[in-house]
Amino acid sequence: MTDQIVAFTYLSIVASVAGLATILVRSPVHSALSLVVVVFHVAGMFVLLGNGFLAAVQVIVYAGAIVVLFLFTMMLLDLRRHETERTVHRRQIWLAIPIAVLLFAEVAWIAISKPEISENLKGAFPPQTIDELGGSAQALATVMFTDYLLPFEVASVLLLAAAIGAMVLARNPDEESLASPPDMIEDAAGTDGSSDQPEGELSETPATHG
Amino acid sequence: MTDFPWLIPLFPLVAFAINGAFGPRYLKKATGVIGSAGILGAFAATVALWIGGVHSDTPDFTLYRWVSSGSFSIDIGFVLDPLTVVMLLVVTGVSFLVHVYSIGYMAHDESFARFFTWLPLFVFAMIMLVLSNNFLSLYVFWELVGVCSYLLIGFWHQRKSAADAAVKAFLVNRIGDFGFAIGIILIFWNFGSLNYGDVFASVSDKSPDLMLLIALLLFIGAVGKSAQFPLHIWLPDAMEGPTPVSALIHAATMVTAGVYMVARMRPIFEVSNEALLVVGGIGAFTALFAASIGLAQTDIKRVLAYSTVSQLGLMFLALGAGAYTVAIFHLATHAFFKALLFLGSGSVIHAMQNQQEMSEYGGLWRRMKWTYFTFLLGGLALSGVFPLAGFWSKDELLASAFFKGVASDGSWAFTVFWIMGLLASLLTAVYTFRMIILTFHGKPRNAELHSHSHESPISMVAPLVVLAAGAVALGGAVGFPPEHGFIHDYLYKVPGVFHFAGAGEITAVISLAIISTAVAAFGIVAAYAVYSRRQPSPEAVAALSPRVYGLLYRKYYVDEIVNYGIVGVTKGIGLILWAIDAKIVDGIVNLIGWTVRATSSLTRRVQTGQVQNYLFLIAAGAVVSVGAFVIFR
Amino acid sequence: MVDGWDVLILVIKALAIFIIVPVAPLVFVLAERKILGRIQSRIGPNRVGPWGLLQTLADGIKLGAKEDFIPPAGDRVVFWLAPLFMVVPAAMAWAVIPIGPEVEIGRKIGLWVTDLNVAILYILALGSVAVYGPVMAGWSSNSKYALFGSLRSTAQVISYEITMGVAVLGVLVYTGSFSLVDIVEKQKDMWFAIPQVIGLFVFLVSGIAETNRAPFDLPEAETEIVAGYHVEYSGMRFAMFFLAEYANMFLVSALAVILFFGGWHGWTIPGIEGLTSVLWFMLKTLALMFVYFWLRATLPRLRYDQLMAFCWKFLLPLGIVNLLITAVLRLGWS
Amino acid sequence: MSIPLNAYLLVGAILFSLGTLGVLMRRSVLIVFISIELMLQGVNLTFAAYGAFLEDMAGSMFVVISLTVAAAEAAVGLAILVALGRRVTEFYVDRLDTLRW
Repeated sequence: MTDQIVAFTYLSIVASVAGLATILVRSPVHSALSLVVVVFHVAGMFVLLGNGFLAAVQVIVYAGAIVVLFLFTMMLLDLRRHETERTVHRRQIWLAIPIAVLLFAEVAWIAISKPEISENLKGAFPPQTIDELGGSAQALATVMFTDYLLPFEVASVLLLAAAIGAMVLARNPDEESLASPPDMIEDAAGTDGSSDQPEGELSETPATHG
Repeated sequence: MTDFPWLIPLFPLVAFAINGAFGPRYLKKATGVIGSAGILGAFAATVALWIGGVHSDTPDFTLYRWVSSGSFSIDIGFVLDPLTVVMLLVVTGVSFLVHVYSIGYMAHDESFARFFTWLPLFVFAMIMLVLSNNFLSLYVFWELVGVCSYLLIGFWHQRKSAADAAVKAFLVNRIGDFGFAIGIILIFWNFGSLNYGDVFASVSDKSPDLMLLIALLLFIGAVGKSAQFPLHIWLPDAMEGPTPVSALIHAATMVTAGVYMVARMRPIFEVSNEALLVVGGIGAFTALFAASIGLAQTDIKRVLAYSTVSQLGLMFLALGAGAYTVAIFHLATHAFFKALLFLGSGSVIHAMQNQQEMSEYGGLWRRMKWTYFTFLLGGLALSGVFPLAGFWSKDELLASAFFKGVASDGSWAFTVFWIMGLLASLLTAVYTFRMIILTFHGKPRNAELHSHSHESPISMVAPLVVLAAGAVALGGAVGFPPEHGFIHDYLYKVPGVFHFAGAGEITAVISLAIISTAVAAFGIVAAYAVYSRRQPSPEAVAALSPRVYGLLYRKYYVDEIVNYGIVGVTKGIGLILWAIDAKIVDGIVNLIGWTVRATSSLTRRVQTGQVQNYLFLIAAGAVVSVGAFVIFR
Repeated sequence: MVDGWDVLILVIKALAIFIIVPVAPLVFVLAERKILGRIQSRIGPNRVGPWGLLQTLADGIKLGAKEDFIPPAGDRVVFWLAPLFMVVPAAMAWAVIPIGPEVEIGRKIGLWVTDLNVAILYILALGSVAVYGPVMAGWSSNSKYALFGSLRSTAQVISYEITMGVAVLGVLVYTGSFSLVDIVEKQKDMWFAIPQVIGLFVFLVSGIAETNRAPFDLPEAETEIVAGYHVEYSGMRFAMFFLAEYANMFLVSALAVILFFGGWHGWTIPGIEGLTSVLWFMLKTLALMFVYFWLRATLPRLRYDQLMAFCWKFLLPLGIVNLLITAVLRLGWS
Repeated sequence: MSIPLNAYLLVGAILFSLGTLGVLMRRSVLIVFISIELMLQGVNLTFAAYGAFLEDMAGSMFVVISLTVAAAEAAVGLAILVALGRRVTEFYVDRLDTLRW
C-alpha cells in the first residue's frame, strides 16, 4: 500500500508547513488562506481514514463557511494597513515558544508511545459494517440519531443561539432608524422585486464580456 | 377503525396554522370560514368515530413515541372509549356552532383573524386534552387550553380590565395547575409510568393514603380549571373576553375539563371515600354559593358566569356521588344550554351596543323574537323544567346524590349535599328568570339603546336555533328513560363505570323528579312574582334587604378577602422580612462585600486585561496537566 | 482486480473532462450571443467564419495575446491563484457527474469517472470552495470596485448555497443516498421534478445565484461596480474567470438534470441505449442552459437588498417547507 | 490502514501545537482566531483517527460536534469583531484591554 504512504506523507508535510505558514505570515488574509490549505489536507487525511463524509463536511463547513466568514470580516473591516505594524507579541513570544514546544513534546511523546489498539477496545463499526450500511454518512447517521440524539439537538440549539447572537451583535444600533424605509415596504408588497424596476435601462447588451 | 382519529385534532390544528400564518395579511375575513371548516371537519371525524364504534377492550391508540429514554417512554396516544367520544362530540359540536356564530359576532372587529387563530388552537388543545392517554400530554394540553383561555380573555388587550382579567385567570389557574403538576409528579414517582392504563391497573397496590393525596392534588387542578370554590374567582372576570369565547371556553368546554379529568381518573378517586367526599362537598357548596351570588348580579354575563360555576359544582357533586355517567350527561346538556344562553346574551349585547348591564335592558322581546325564544328555552332548560334537557340530567344528578346519602351507606354528608343541590336548583330557577324578565320583559329602561336594538344576523341566529333544539331535545333523546337512556348505556361501556347505587328504583327516581320539578317551578314563580308583578327594577328588590343584597352583590367579598387577606398578609410578611433583610442580612452581606473588595483590590493586579496573558496561563496549565499525565500514568 | 484496461479507461475519462470543460464554454458563449441577439431582434456575431462560428475562437486568441497585467499595489500571489480557484473546482466537480448508464463495450463501463457515495456532498464542497475565486480576486486587486464585487459575491454565494443545500435535501429524503448514480436510477419511473417541484424551483433559482448569472449578477454588475471582482484582470486570467462562469452554468444544469429531470432516462433506441442515454442527458442539460440565456435576456438585475431578502425571507422558508412536506410524505408512505 | 495511528496523532499534535503557538504570540485578533481554528483542526484529526482505528462512530460524531462549535464560535466571535469595528480602528489583542477591571 505504498500509494497510501505516499499520500499520507504528502498530506502531513503540506498540512504542517501550511500550519506553520498560518501562524507566521504577516497578513491575516494570507493566514486564512494557509488555513484553507490545512483544512484541505486534513480533509484528505479523513479520506485516507475512510471517512469521505467527514472530509466533505469539513470542506463545506471550514473552507466554505468559517474561513470565508473570516475573509468577509477582513474585507469588511479593511485591515490592510495593519500589515505594516509589528505582528508579534514581543514580550510574550519568549514565553510562548517554550510553552508551545513543551506542549508539543509532551503530546508527541504520548502520540508516539501510544500502544497499539487491542481488539477488545474496538467498537461496533469496522470498515465492512460501514460498507454494508452504504458509507460513512449512513454509519454516522445511525449513531447520530440514536445514541447521540441529545448532543445533536443541543448542537442545533447552540447554532441557533449563535446565529441570533451574531445578528444581535453585528447589528448597528445607530442605523436602526435608517433600516426601515422604502425597502421594507417594498418587501411587504412582494418578494419578486424585479418587476417593479424600470425596464429598458437595465437590460444588457449582448457580449459585454467579450 | 382506529386509523383515522388523528384527523380529529389535525383539522383544527391546520386551521390554526393557516389562519395564524396567513390570516392577518392575506385571508382576513376568510379566516372565519377556514376556522369553522376546520372544526366542522373535526366534528365530522368525531361522528365517524362514534358511528364506527369504539372498542372498549382496546381503548388505547398510539400515534407515535414522543419521548423515549431508557425504560421510560411517553407516547402521543389517544384513549378511545365512549367517554372520549361523548366529550369530543360535545366539544366539536358546540365549537362548530360557536365558530359560525363568531363570524357574525366578530364581523366588525379589527383583529378578526387573530380571533380565528386562537379559537381553533383552543379547540385543538381541548381535543388533545380529551384524547390524551397519558398524564404528561394531558398536562401539556391542560396548560395549552389555559394559554388559549388567557389569550382569548385578553383578546381586547387594549382594555385594561380585559388584560387584568386575563392575568387573573392565568394566575388563579396556576394555583390549581401547581397542585395538578405535583399530583402528576407523585404519580410518576410512585408508579414509574404516566400511561393511564398502567397507572390505573396498579392503583390497588399502593397505599390508600398516598392515593388520597394524589386524588386531592389532582382535584386541586380540577378546582382551578373548573372554577370551584375557592378558585372560582377568575371565571366571572373572564367574561371580559368576547362573548363567543365565554360561551365556548368558559361555559361549554374548557371549564368542564376538570369534570372530565375527575371522571377519567375515577380509579384513583375511588380508592378513598374521603376523596369523593371532598369532591362532592366542594361541588355542593360551590353550587349553592355561586347560585346565591347569581341572584344579585346586574351584569348579564356575570349572572351566566356564576350560573356556570354553580352548574359545574353540581357536576362535581355527582362525581363525588360516584355517578360519572350522570356528571358527563349533565356536562353535555349543560354545554348546549349554557352555550345557548351565552350566545343569546351575546346577541343581546350585540344589539345593545356592548351594554352588559341588565339595568339598561328591558322589553327587548318584541325586537328580538328569535333571540328571546331561544333564550327562554335555554333558561327553561337550565332551570330543569320538564321535558327539556336540563331536567333529565339535573334530576338524575340530584337523585344520585340522594341515593348516595340515603339509600346506600347512609352517609349523612351526601344528604346535606343533596339538600344544598336542591336549594341551588331553586336559586337557579330564580336567577335565570330574573335575568330573562329583566332583559326581555317590562318597559325599556334605556329608550335610546332600545330604539337602536335589532335582531342579530343569520349567522348568529342559526347557531342559537340549533343549540336551542339541542337544549330542548338532547336530554330526552339520549337520557330517557332515566338510568337506561342511550347515553347511559353508551357510557357504561367504559371499563370500570358502574351503575350508581339505586339504579333501577324507578319509582324513587320519579318521586325525586317531581320534587326537583316542583322546586324549579317554585323558583320561576318566585322570580315572576318579584320581578314582573312589581315595578321591575333591581333597586326595589335590593331595598328589601340591603345587607343580604350587598353581601350577594359583592360576591361574599371573596375577591376582597383574597385581596386584603391573602395578598395583604403576604405583603405584610414581606415588609417584615424586608426590614430584617435590609438591616441585618444586608449588613452581613455588606461586611462580606467590603472584605472581599478590600482583598480584591489587592489581587486584581493579576488581571491585566491582556487576553494572551490569560491564554498563556491556560496553556501553561495544559502543559503541567499533560506533563503530570505523561509522568504519573 | 485492477488491470491495465481499467487504468486506461480512467485516464480516457479524465482526459475527456479536461477537454470538454474548457471547450464547451466556447460553444456556449457563441450560443448565448446568438440567442441574445435573436431575442433582441438582432443578428448576433456573424463576421468571423461562416455564420460567425469562429467568433469565440477569435476572442480567445485576442485574450491570449493581451498583456497579463497585475496591479502594482495588489497581492501578486493571491492575484495569480484566484483564477485557478475558479476553474479547478468547476472541472473537478465533473468527476462525479454521470452522463449515462453503465454500458457494455467489451466490458462494463460506467459513463462517469467515479461513483462516489458522498457525491452530492463532494459537489457542495466544491461549490463552497468556488467562493474563494471571487474573494481572492477582489481582495488581491486592491481596488474598491473589486472589493465591493467580492463582498457581494461572498454574501450571495454563501447565502444561496444554503438554499441550494436545502433543495437538494428534498431529493435526498427520497433516495436515501448521496450517490448521483443512485439518484438517477431512482428516477427511472418518475422524475423528481414532479414530487419535488418546489425543490426544483428553489434549486434552479439558487443555481442561477450561485453562478452569478443574471438576474443575480450583482458581483459583476457593470453599471454599478464596473465589472466587480475581476475588474483588474486581463488577458488569459480574465478568460479563465469567463470560462469558469460557463463551466459552472454547465455543471449546475447537469446537476439539475440529474437531481430532478431523471438524468439520462428517456426513450432509448434498442442497440444503442448508451448513446441515446447520453444524448438525452445532453439534450436536457442544453435545454436548461437555454433557460439561463433566456433569463439573462429577459430579467433586469435585482437590487442587492432584494437579493438577500429574497434568499433569506422567501427562498429559504420555501425550501424548508418543501423539506417538511417531503419528510411528512415519506413518513406517510414508508 | 497501512498508516499507523501514531502518525495521525503526531500530525494532530503538530497542528495543535502550532495553533497554540499562534494564539500565544500573534497580536492580530484575527490571526489569534485563525490559530484557534488551527488547533481545532489538530483536535479533529485526532478524533477522526481514533474513531477510525477504534472502529467506532463516536469519533466522527465528536468531529461533527466540534465543527458545530467552531461555526458557532466563528459567527459570534466575528460578530463581536464587527461590533468592535464601530468603536475602535485597530484590532490588536494587547490594545484591547478596556474591560480590565
